[in-house]
Amino acid sequence: MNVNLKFFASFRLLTGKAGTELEVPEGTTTSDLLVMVRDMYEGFNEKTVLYAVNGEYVGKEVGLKEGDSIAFFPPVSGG
Amino acid sequence: MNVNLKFFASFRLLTGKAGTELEVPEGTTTSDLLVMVRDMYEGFNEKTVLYAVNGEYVGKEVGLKEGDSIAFFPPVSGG
Amino acid sequence: MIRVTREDFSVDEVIASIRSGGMGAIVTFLGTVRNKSKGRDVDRIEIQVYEEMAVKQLQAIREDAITRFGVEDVAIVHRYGSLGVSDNIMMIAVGAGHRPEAFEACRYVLETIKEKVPLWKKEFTPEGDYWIEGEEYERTE
Amino acid sequence: MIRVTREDFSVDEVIASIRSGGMGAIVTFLGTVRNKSKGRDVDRIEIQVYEEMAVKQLQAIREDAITRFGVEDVAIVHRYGSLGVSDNIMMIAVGAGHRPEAFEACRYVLETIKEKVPLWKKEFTPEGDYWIEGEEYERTE
Repeated sequence: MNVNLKFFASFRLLTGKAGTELEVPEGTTTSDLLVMVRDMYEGFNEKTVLYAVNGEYVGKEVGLKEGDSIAFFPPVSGG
Repeated sequence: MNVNLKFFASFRLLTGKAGTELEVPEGTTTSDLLVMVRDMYEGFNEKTVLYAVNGEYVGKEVGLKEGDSIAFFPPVSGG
Repeated sequence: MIRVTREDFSVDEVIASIRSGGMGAIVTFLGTVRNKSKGRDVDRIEIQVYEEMAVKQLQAIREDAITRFGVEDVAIVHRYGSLGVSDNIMMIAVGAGHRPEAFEACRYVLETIKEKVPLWKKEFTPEGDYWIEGEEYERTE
Repeated sequence: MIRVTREDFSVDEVIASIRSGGMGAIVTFLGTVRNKSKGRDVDRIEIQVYEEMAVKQLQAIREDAITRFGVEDVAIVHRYGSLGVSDNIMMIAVGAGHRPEAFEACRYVLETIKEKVPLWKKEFTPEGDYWIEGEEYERTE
């Protein structure tokens, strides 16, 4: 199945892109995906990674489904 | 010597005036004046009285001089 | 900026009077006329002021707050006269490098005004008119 | 009112959007671009936002604050894009019956935004550009 990855702030710099589509096995969870992304992009390992699925913060073992948008970003700094 | 009394808020209602001139003996202090005012105007006794001399809060035994303005008022409620 | 006035004010203008490049945080308190007070409906209020003394006190509070909290600047505007429900009564604006001291100084200025500055509110309600004295109420007629 | 926008805003207009007769206290936090950050001069900043998520998060924070503190209403506006020194970054306005809950809710909303809402600041300084991540800094080029 395909999911959409989004990157923000310094992660956009690390990955060189704002987003990409990725094919992942059925049953992939958020923590599985985080492992994949850490392997795909150098520099992810040393950083604190926050993530959200379809615009909501979710837990580590949430199952993903076709078409989900998963955003990866560093600790926020608005306000 | 003569001093000027000023009254605010409910004290203006009690005294029926915004202010008045009063002749007092040389050497009169703020606490002497408070006793005089309490005698002059009914209702002053039951109330918390704040006072200021020439627009500044001062202590009880401050000596007054000719022309001083002494304001009497209840606890403030601005803000 | 310290101002004691019958006129209404613009929050944007008061903020503009203190805004500077050293500020990352501007905390504002705006007091407005509430339609209820201790269970009574409020139709309007009147504010009386001992103006010369109020201005001196507000200037002293402003300077004290700047020194005590290390904030960049403080503006205080307080109205007097007759005010309707929802009207602006007063505002405090505190500009600081960072948010903690901006919040603390704003609260301190407000509490000190409520304790020391010679201004009094009279509330007009369907049950009568009340001078507010500190946290107490007195029926005036 | 929740707004995420490139445009500047008027504090008076945002306050007007929440003002009501039940309010006696409106506490506003205005964040502005400071000319210094951790000892470096700041020329300008850029704010990046994950907009759909930020709007959802801000709506949830607003509703939570209203329930948690019993305040009347909360408005939040946050800008993104390029901002110069002294420019408005964001504002929070909290209207309540009384001042304690207005101050507490405003502070709570601000701290929660800084923890949860997907917005990031990049500071442009003479020494380089830095993404700000939480309370940490990273050199980006």
